[in-house]
Amino acid sequence: MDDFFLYASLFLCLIMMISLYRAVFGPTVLDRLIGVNAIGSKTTALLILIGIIYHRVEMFVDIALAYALLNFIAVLAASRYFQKIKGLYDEPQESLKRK
Amino acid sequence: MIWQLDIIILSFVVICGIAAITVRDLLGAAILFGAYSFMMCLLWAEMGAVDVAFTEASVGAGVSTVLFVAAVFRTSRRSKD
Amino acid sequence: MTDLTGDSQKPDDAAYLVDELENTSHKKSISSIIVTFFILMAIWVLLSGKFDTFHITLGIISSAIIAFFFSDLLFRNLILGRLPRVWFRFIVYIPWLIYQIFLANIHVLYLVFHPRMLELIDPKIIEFRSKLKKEMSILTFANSITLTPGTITVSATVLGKFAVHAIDETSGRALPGEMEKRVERIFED
Amino acid sequence: MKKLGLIIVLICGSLMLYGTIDFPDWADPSSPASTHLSPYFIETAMHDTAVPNIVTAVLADYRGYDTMFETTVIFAAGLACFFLLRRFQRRAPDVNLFRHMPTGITLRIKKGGKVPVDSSEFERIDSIWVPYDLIIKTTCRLLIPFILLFALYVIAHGHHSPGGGFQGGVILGAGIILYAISHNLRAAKARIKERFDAYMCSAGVFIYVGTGVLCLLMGANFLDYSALAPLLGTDPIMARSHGILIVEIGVGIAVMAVMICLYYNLSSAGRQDEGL
Amino acid sequence: MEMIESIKPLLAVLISVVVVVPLIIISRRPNTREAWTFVAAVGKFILVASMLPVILDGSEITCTVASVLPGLDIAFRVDAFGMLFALVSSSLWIVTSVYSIGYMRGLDEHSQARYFSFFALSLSATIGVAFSANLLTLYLFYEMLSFATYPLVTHHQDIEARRSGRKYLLYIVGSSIALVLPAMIITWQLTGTLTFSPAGILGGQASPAVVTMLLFFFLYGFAKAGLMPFHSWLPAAMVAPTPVSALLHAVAVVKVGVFCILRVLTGVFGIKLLADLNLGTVVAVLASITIITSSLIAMSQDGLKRRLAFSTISQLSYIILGAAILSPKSMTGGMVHIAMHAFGKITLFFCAGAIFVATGKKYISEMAGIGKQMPITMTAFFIGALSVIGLPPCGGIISKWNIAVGTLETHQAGFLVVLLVSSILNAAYFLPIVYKAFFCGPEETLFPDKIKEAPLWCVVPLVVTAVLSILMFIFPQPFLTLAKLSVGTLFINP
Amino acid sequence: MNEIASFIIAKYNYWIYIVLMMIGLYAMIVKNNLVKKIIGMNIFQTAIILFYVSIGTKRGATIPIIYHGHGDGSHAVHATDYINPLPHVLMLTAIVVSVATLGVALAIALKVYRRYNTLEEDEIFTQIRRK
Amino acid sequence: MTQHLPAIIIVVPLLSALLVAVFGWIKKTICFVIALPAMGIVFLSSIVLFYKVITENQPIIYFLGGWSPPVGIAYNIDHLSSLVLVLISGVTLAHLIATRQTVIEEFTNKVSAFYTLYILFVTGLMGIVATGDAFNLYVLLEIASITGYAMIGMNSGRAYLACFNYIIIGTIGACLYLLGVGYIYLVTGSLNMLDIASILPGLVDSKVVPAAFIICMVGLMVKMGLFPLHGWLPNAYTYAPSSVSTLMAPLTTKVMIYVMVRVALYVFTPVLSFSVIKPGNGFTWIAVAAIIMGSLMALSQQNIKKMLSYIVIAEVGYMVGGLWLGNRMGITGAILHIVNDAVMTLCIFLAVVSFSSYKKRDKLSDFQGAFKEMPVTAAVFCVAAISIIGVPPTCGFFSKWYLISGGLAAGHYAFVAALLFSSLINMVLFFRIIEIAYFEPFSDHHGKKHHVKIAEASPGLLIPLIIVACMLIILGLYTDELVTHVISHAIPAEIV
Amino acid sequence: MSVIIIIFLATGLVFFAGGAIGIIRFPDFYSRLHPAGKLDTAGLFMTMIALALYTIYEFNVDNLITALKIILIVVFVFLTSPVATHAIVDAGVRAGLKPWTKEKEKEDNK
Repeated sequence: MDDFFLYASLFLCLIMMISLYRAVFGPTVLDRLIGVNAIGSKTTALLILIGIIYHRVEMFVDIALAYALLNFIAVLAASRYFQKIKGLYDEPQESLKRK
Repeated sequence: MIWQLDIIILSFVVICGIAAITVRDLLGAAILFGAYSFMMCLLWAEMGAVDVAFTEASVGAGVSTVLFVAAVFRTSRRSKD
Repeated sequence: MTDLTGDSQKPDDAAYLVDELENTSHKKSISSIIVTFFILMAIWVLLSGKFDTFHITLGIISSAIIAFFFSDLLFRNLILGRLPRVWFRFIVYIPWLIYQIFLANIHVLYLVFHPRMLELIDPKIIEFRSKLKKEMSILTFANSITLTPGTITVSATVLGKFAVHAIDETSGRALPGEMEKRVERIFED
Repeated sequence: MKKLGLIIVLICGSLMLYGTIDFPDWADPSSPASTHLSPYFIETAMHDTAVPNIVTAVLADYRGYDTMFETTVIFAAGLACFFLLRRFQRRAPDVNLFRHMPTGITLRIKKGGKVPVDSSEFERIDSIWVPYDLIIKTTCRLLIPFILLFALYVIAHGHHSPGGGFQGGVILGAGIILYAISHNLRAAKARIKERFDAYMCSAGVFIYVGTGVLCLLMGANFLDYSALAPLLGTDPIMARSHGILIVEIGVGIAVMAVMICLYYNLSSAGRQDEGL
Repeated sequence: MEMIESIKPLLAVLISVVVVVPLIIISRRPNTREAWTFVAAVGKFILVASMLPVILDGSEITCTVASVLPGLDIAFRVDAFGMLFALVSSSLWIVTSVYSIGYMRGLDEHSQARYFSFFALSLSATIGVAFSANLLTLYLFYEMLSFATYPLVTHHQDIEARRSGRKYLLYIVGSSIALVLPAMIITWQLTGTLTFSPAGILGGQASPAVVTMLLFFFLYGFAKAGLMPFHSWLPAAMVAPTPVSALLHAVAVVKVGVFCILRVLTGVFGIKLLADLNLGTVVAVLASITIITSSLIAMSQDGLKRRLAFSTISQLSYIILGAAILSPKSMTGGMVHIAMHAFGKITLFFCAGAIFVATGKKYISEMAGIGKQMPITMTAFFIGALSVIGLPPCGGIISKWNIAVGTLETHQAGFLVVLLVSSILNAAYFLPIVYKAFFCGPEETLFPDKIKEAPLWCVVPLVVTAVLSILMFIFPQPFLTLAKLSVGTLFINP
Repeated sequence: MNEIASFIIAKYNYWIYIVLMMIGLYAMIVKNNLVKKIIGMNIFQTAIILFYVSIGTKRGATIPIIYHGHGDGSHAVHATDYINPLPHVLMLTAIVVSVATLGVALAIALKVYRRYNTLEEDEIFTQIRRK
Repeated sequence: MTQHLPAIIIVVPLLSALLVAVFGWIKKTICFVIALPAMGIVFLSSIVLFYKVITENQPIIYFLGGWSPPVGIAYNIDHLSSLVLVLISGVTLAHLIATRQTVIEEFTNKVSAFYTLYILFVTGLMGIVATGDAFNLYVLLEIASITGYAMIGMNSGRAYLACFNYIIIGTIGACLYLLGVGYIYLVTGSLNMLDIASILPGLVDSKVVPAAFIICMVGLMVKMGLFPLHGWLPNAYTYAPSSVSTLMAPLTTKVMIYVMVRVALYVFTPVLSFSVIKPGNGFTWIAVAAIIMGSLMALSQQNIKKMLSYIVIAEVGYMVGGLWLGNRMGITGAILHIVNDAVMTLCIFLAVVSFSSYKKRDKLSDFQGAFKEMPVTAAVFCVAAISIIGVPPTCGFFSKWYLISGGLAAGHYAFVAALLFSSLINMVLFFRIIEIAYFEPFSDHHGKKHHVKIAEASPGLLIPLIIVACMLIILGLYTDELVTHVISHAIPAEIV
Repeated sequence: MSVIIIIFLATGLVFFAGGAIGIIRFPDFYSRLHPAGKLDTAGLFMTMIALALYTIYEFNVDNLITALKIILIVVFVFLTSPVATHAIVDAGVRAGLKPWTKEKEKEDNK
C-alpha cells in the first residue's frame, strides 16, 4: 500500500509539472494564476499523501488544512488586483490616473 | 525523507525560482513566487520538517504573496528584466 | 447634493436600494454569539481531538473570543427558529450537488481528453435573471453553478442578475433550471 | 553587468560546490549533526518539558531566547514598516464616495453634504471604485471565523502537533488580511484599529519578555519556566509546558498584529485609506 | 650622576597650557591678556632657571606622568642639553612676548587672543620636547608643536597664508607620521625601549642596514630641522607675523627639529654606534650640502624674511654638522650654537618685524637708506648679522670656533672648508643689507630724513637681544658649561 | 546504475541548495528591478533554509513529534527514530527573519517608488544624475 | 541580583523599548524619559560586569532558560565582550543624550517608533556581543540590521535607494554568516561557541571547515563593509538621518569586527585560523587595499558625511588587517582600535551634527566660518581629527602604534605602509576641512575685526560632545592599563 | 477496503490529470478555468475520500478525528474553490480579456 501511495504522489508531482508549465509560460498573469491555483490544490493532496507515507497523517492534516484555507487568500489577493487596476498589458499607472 | 519526491520537487523549485526572476511582469513574478513557496512547503514536509513546512505554508501562501501583490499594487507591474 | 452613481443606473436598482435600506441591519445579537460559539466549539473539538479539561478550556476561551468579536460575520439577521430547517435542507441538497458535480466532471473530462476538443466546445457568456433574493441563496446558487457542468459564474449581484460562462451549448442550456429551484427551496421561504 | 554578475555567481557556486565534497551524505544517520546534540533533545525533551513536539520544546524552551528575539525581529519589522511608510497628514477629499454595501451602489457626496458615517450599511471608499462582489464577500465572511478558530487551535496545540505561536499568529493575521481584502481596509480598521494593533504588537512581545522576567523575579535564570511552578500550581515539568504555551500565545499575538500592520501599511502605501 | 624626582618639569610644561584658559576667557581685554602672557613667560623662565643649579651639579631631574604603553611612559627628564635648550627658549619667550605686544598692537592685528593662546601652547610643546625622557614623549610634543603653530603660521588667513600653512603641515606632520613613527616603532620592536640613554639604545640590537635606514628616517622625519630637501616649508612659513617667525622659526620650531635630531643621534643611536658604522660622516656630508646650497639660495632672495629663512636653514645644519663630526669639541659647539644662533637670529627677525611695523617694507631692495631712519634697529641688525656670520664680538664665533676645532681634532678638514666658505657666504648676504641701509643714500626721497623708529615695545626687545648676543661672547659660560656637561656624559660612557 | 543513483541522492540536496542560492544571488546582483531583487533575496534565504533542513534529515526516521504513549515511561525514545529537530528550530527563526526582512524591503521599495515613480534601478540613477 | 546582570543588560532595554512603543503614542516627550534611565541602567550594569570580569579574571557564563551550554543558549561574557559591552552602552548613552533635540526635529510625529527601533538596535548589538551561541548571534544580528534599515530609510531623498541596497547587501552578509554557521553545524553538530571550539581542532582535514571559515568571514566582511564589499556603506551613512548615522557609524562596523575577532579566535580557534587555514596573508592584503582605497575615495568626496564614511571604510581595513596579522601585537591593536575608533567616530560624527545644528552643512564648502561661530565644536572636531590622524596623546595614536608594531613583527610592510599612507591622507582630509572652517569668510585683508555671533549648539549636545572628546585623550593615556588588564587576557595564550 | 481506496484514489488522480491537461489544452483563459476549477476540486474530493478511508482503516478515535479533519478540508475546498474561480474569472473580465469563441476562431482562420 505504501508503494501505491508513493507512486500516487509521484504521479501527482508529474501532474503538477503540467500545471507548472501553465504557471511558468502562461501568456497572461491570469493564466499563471490558474496554474498556481491548480498547483495549490494538488499540494494539499500531496501533503496528506506524504503524511500517509510517513504514517503520521494526523500531523500533516493541519498543514493541509492551513494550506487549503490560505491558498485562497493569495489567489483572492492576486485577482483583487485586477478589480482595482484594470488592464493586462497596458501600463497600470495610466488606468489609475484615468479615474 | 522520500528521495523520489525530493528529487522531483527540488527540480520544480529550481524551475519556479528561475521563472520567478525572469518573468517580465511583477505580478506574475509574485504569483510564481507563491508557487515557489508551495513547492518549498512540500519539500519541507517531505523531508520531515513539519513545523517548517507549516510555517512556510502559512507565510508563503498567507502573507508573503499577499504582501508582494500589495506592494506591486502600490507600485507598478512593469519590469524591464 | 447627493446623486446616485453605480454599476447600473436602472431605476429598479434605486428602488431596491430604498427598500433595502429599511430592512437590513446586522448588529451583534446575543443569540448569534451563542450560536456561533457552539458551532465554533464543535469545530474546535473536531480539530483538537483532545478531550481533557485543559484543551477543552482552551477551546472554550478561543471560541468565546472569536464568537464575541466576529459573530456578526457568520450570521446576519439570525432567526433562530429557521436555522435547523435550513441546515437540514442544505444537507439534503449536498448529495444531489455532489452527483451533479460528478456528472459535470465526467463531461469536462470527456472534453479534455477528446482529440477534437476545439470543435466540441463553444464558449459563450450567458446572462439571465434569477428569482433568488437572499444573499446566502445567491451565493449557494453561484457556487453550485461554478462547480457543476461546464459553467462558471462570472458575476452575480444582489438583484439576482447572473452572468455565466459556459463551455458549450449543452452546459449552458440547463440554466437556471432545476438547481435554482432546489436552492430556492433551501433558503427562500 | 549581466556577464559580471554571472561570473561572480559562477565563481561563488563552484567554490561552494568544492565545499560539498567532504559533506556527510544526505540523510546519513551517523553524521555529526545527528549524533552530537540532537539525541539529547530527542531523548529528553519529553521528559524535561512534557511536550511531545520536540521542535516546540526546543524552540520555546531550550532555545527560547532565540525565539524571544525572533519575536522581537518581527516586532521590529512591523514597527519599521509603520515608521517608514505611515503618512498621517492628508487633505480631505472634495468628493466623498459612499457605497451601499449590499447593492454596490455608490453615493457621491460633495463637500458639505450629509455623510452617512454611522450607518453600518454604507462604507466609505476612496479613489478606486470597486463594485460590490457578493460572492467573494459572503464567502469570506463565512470563512473568516473558521480561519481564526483554526489559528487559535494551531497556537494551542503547538505542543502536540506541528504549529505554534508563529504559525498560528500568521494565520490569524491572514484571516484579518482576508477580511481587509474581501471587504475593505476601512472595514478591517474598524475592527482592528491601528493603535490597538500597535498595542498588540507590544503586548505580544511583552508577554514573552514578561514571562522571562517573572522567572527572573522568582529567582531562576531568565526564561527558566520551571520557576513558575509555584505560581501555576504545578510541578516544574508541567510548568515548563505551560510556560511554553504562554510564550507561544505571546508570539501569536505579536505576529498577528505585525502581519496586520504590514498589510495595512503596504497595501495602502501608508495612507491607510484603501487597501488592496 | 644623581636622579632627582621632581614635578618641576611637568609644571614648566603645563604653565603655558594653563595660561591658555584665562587667555581665552578674557579675550576681550588686551591689557589683562598680555599681563597673563607675560606672567606665564616669566613664571616659566623662573621654573626652568630654578632647575639650573641642580643640573649644573651634574644631577638630572625626572618626572613620570603616565604609563601609556607597556614599558613606555610619558616621562620627563631634564639633563644638561635639554636644560640648555629650555633656557634659551623660555628666556626668549619673555622677550618675544614683549615684542609681540608691540608688533600686534602696532599693526592692530585680528584674533589676538588666539594668537597668544597658541603661542603659549607652542612654547609648552617646545619645553616638552626639551625635557622629554623618551622618544614617545618627544614625538608627542613634536606633533603638538606642529599643530599648535599651524594657526600662528596661517594667522593672516589670506590665500598665501593658507597655501603656506598647507605646505607647512604637509611637510612637518607628513614627514613625522610617515618616517618618524615607523622608525620609532621599529626601534621599539628592536630594543623594547625608547628611553634615551647616553650610550644609545640601538647599539648591538640591529643590523647596520637597519640602523642606516633608521638614521635616514629620523634625519628626514624631523623635518623641522630643515635638512634639504625637506626645507621648503621654512621660507613658506615666513608669511606668519614676524614675532612668530622670530620665535618659532628662529628658535622654537626649527631648533626643536635640530634638538630632536641631536637627541636621536646621541640618545638612540649613540656616538659609538655612529662612529663604528661611520654614519657621522654621512650626516655631516648631508648637512654640509644643505649649508652651502641654502647659503647660495639665500643670496638670491629679495624678501628680507625669506633671506633670513634660508640663512636659518644653513645655520641649522651647522648644528647637525657639529654633532655629526662626533668629536666632543664640535659637539659642544653645535649645542652652544643653538643658543648663539637663537639670539642672533631672533634679533634679525625682530629687526625685520620692526621695519615692517614702522615702514611696511618687506623687501631688501626697498631698504636703501633705512639705517638713517631707524638707526637703533639697524644697529641691532648689524650685531645680529655679525653673530650669525660668526665674527667677534658676538656669540656666534664661540660655537663656530668650537666646531672648527672639532673638525681639526678628528682630521676632517673638509668640513672646515665648508664652514669657512659658508661663513663667507653669510657675510656676503648679510653685510650688503647693512651697507645699503646705512651708506646708500636714498635715490628718491623714499624716507624722510628723520628718525622714525618702531614702537617702543618693539625696539626694546631687539635691543635686549642684540645686547645679549654681545654678552654671549663675553660670558659664554652658562651655555658652554651646560653643553660641556652634556657632551661629557655622552663621551665618557663607552 | 544504482550506484550512480545513490551518488546523486547523496549530495543532490546540497547541489540544489547551491543552485538556488546562486539564482538568488544572481537576481540580487544583476536584476534591475527592485521587486525582483527582493524576490531574489527571498530565494537566497530559502536556499539556506534548504541547506539546514537537509542537514537535519535522517534515513529511516520519522518527524520529530514523539508518538503518543512514548516518553511517559512506557517506551524509551531512541534518537535514531526521529529526525534531528534542531535545524528545524533554527529555520523557523530564519523564516521569521526572512518575512521581517521582506516587509521592510517592500516598504523601502514602496518609498523608492513614491519618490522616483519607477522601480528600475537604472532609471532611478538617471533621475538622480539629472538633479 | 548581580548574577543576573547578563540578562539585565538585554531585558531592560527590551522592556523599555516596548514601553516606549506603547507610551510614545500618548506623549512624545516620554520616549526620551523612558529611554534614558534604561540606557543608564544598561551602562551601569555593563560597567559592573566589566569590573567583575576583570577582578575575578574569568568569564561570566549565564545560562538562559537554565539550560547549560551545548543544549541551551549561554551568555559568555569574557574580557573582550565586557569591554565591548561597556563601549556600546557608553557610546549609546552619550549619543542618546546628544541627539535628543535632533531626533525631535528629524522625526516629528514618529519619535516613539524611532526610539523603539533605536533601543532595539542597541539591544541587538549588546546581544551580539554578549552571546556565546553562534546562531543566536545571527538572530541578534538581524535585529540590529532590520532596525538599522528602518532608521536609515527614514530620511528623504537618496536615503531610500541607499537603504534598499543596504538591505540587499546586508541580507547577503547575514545569510552568508548563517550558512557558515550551518557548515560548522554540519561537521560539529553544535552551536555553542565554546563547544565548537573544542570540537573543531579535531577536524583539521575536512574541507568543510575552511569552506565554513571563508563563508563566515565573507559574510562578516559584507556586514562590516570591507573594501570590495563596501558598496552599501557610504551611501547608507551619508543619506541616513544624522541622528542615525551618528549611532550606526561608531557601532555597526565595530561590532561586526568584534564578531570577526570572536569567530576567528573563539570559534575557529587560533590554531585553525592562523595555522591551518591561513587566510591571514590574503585578508591582510584585502585590508591593505581597503585602507588605501578608502582613503583615496575619501579624498575625492565633497560631502562631509560621505568623506567620513569612506574613512570608516579605511578604518575597517585597519582592524581587519590587524587581526589577520596573526600576532599578539596586531590583534591587540585591532581590539584597541575597535574601542578607540568607536569613540573617535562618535566624536567626529557628533561634531558634524553639532556643526549643522543651526545651518545645514553638508558640503565641505559649507563649513566656512564654522570655527568662529562654534569654537567649542570646532575644538572637539580638531581633537577627533587629530585622533583619527593618529597623533599622541589621543587614543588613535596608540592603537595605530600597536597595529604598526604588529605589521612590523609579522613582516607585513605593505600593511604598515598603508597605515602610514592613510594617516597622511587623513591629515590632508581633515586639514582641508579645518582650513575651510578656519579661513573662508576672512579671505579679505587682515586687520579688520570681524564680529561673528557665536552660535554654539545646545548644551544637551555640547556636553556629551566634550565628554567624548575628553574620553579620546583619557583612553589614550590609559592605553597601558587597558592592554595589560583587559586585552591581553582576551587574546588566547597560543598567539605570540 | 483497499480496493475501494485504490479506486477512489485512482479516480481522483484521473480527475487531477484531466484538470492539468485541460489547463494546457484549452484555447483561452476562460475555458481553461473550467478544468482548473472543477476537475481539481473533484480530484481533491476523491483523493481525500480515499485517504480518509485509509486513515480510519485502523479504527480508533484519533484516526476518526483525523479522517474528519480530512473531510473538513474537502468542505473548505468546496467553499473556497468556486470563489477562487469566480474571483479569477471576474479579474479576467475586468482586465478586459476577450473570451475565445467559435466565431472569432473562424474569423481568425479566414
